[in-house]
Amino acid sequence: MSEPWEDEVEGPVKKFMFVNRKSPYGTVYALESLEVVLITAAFDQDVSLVFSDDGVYQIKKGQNTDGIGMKNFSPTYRALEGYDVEKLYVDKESLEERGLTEDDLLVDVEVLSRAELADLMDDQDVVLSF
Amino acid sequence: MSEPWEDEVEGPVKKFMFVNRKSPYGTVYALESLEVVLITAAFDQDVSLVFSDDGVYQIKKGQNTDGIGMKNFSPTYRALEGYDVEKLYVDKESLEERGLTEDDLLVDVEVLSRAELADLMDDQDVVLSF
Amino acid sequence: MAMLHTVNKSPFERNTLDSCISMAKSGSSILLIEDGIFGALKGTSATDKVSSAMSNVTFYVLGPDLNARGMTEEQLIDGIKVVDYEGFVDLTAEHENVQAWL
Amino acid sequence: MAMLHTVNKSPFERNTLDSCISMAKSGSSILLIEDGIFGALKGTSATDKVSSAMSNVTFYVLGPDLNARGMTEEQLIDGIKVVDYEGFVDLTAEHENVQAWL
Amino acid sequence: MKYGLLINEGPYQHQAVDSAYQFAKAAIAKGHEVFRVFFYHDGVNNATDFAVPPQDDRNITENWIKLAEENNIDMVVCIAAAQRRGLLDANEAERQGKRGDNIAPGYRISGLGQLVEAGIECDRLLTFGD
Amino acid sequence: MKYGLLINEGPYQHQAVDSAYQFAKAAIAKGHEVFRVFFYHDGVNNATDFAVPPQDDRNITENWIKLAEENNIDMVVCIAAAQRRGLLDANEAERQGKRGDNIAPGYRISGLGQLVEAGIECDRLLTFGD
Repeated sequence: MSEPWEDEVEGPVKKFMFVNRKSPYGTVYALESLEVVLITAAFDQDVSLVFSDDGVYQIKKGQNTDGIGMKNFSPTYRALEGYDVEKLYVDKESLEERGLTEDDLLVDVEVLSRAELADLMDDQDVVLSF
Repeated sequence: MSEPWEDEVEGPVKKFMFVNRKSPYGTVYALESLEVVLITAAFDQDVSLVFSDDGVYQIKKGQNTDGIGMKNFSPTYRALEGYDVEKLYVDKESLEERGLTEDDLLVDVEVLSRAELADLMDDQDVVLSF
Repeated sequence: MAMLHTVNKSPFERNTLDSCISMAKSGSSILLIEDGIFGALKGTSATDKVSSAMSNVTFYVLGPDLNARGMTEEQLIDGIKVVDYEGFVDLTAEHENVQAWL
Repeated sequence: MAMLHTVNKSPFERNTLDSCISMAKSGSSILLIEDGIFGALKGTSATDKVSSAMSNVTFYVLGPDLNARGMTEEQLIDGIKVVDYEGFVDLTAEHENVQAWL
Repeated sequence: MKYGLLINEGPYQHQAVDSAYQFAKAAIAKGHEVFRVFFYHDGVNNATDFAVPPQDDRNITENWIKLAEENNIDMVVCIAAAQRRGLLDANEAERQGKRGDNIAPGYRISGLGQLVEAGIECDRLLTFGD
Repeated sequence: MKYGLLINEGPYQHQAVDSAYQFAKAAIAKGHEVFRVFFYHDGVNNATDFAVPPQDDRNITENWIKLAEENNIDMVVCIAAAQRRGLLDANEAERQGKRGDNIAPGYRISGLGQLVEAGIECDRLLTFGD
């Protein structure tokens, strides 16, 4: 990955929302979405992350990938704060369907209803879903 | 595609079943599955095709791909008979869920219940699902 | 106008349309493309779900994808509007933002 | 032994597990791998579906995929057996045939 | 309107890139600008110079090249995603000590910053994927 | 037992090829034979010689080469699927007038007949895909 600051530009700040709906490891979307999030933050944009549907599994505690020969990238979610990415939202209904609670998650998040998430989404300039 | 007869071998006949569960055009699986079916028939194997779930849409009449810039490969299903592929089965429940009947299909098929399809599947040597 | 949502997955295969409907605000629009067009058909096990969502949300379907899959306007749920690719472009321009439900 | 079915899709995202269960004969086995492992967990909206299928079918789950996704044996529905890749191999050898539900 | 397009899937396997292409053509026909197409995830595979699709099928890579040339579209291939998947330009090939390169002329390799920039500069950033 | 494996997805985007690799290693460890691995659909992309995955990630193409070499596995890339997607060996490159080739040593290009043959000759033919 090229360093984020290499091609940084000065300009307006837009609201970017990343909607994460896929589980990690089964597909690469979670990992490569995270790379976009980091770059967007490096561009000093207003970044929000939403975890809904199977995306809530991305931030499940206790991931251990030793047995599948893939890299455990979940610690990166903990590093997001250092990039000033602090707006992490989780869909309440998705957690409940999966029998999960906030305690199962490895980062601090705000749990919202779908109606609240819909309001938030409506307020964005760019919405990306991976 | 290389010609089927180029690498034909002599040997035992096995029962091959192809389970088609995906709609055409959205993904390439339906088309590339059909290529395997033709080759398997050219190897004089015992070939069965099952259309279930969105796979039933593969043999929907009236496909017209002019507007999407892709090739309409549905006429190939009609040509299967010429390759001695005559065992075409359709899942009854999948048809019903989609509001379709046998009249909507472009080839002659046998409509079976899931229990009947399960028996058929159980009797195969090789089951491939695309 | 509010948001435009696009759905490209079959409602029989995935939960994508459900998720989209549950997060589409009243007054927003949903455009069904690719395998998503199956959600626009009447007489299927997914029809009721779409019909009831239509009280809040406007549904569109991409004609070229509909025809590719052997379907015509007559098979659509009443009130769903057919657009071509230029109509798709218009919808993205008319709405304030676009979210692709993948 | 009868057939082994493998399912690699999340029961929350796709209809794959449903289709597999509806075509799995009594006495056959279902192995949940990759994102399919979410079907093996208790306390979810998919649990009942799997629990009731267990009267006819034996369920297995691939341990390495379970652990990768932050889950452990304690979270499994009672009666689902954990295997590693060598156990996966054994299952394919012990059963007469294998069908991958993709 | 000024459009940016994000393409996340490769050629033929998924319809995503075809839909994006039809959309781009229509947008241009209506007088809009397609500022940039960003190829991410498996989308980088669309930039291959080595594909030989069947004679009666579309040539996705070349269709984009032609459209981009005629309408001044900036086609950017994500460097990180391309490295993972084996897409290289001449510079990258030399830097990585590879025996050849396979990016078609008309596509350029760059960082994810180009995607964020498209999100900032365009009126609409649309995603086409699986 | 004599195994054949069918791989339908490319590297990194889906876990399919990783699962197949772990399965193959385990089968060999248990004294079974892996007769052939057939790469179809996007699976052909696993055979690229041009990938440069991140240092801390797995190298899927090379892992297969090593496993195949040590255990005499026949790794076959479907020619029709490869042509669509831009995977060429030196012969194909010359025949198609392309400026280079990108199939890694250890993989060979052939027809779908090789898949059917695997189905006939192997005790089990397993599919790994999306």
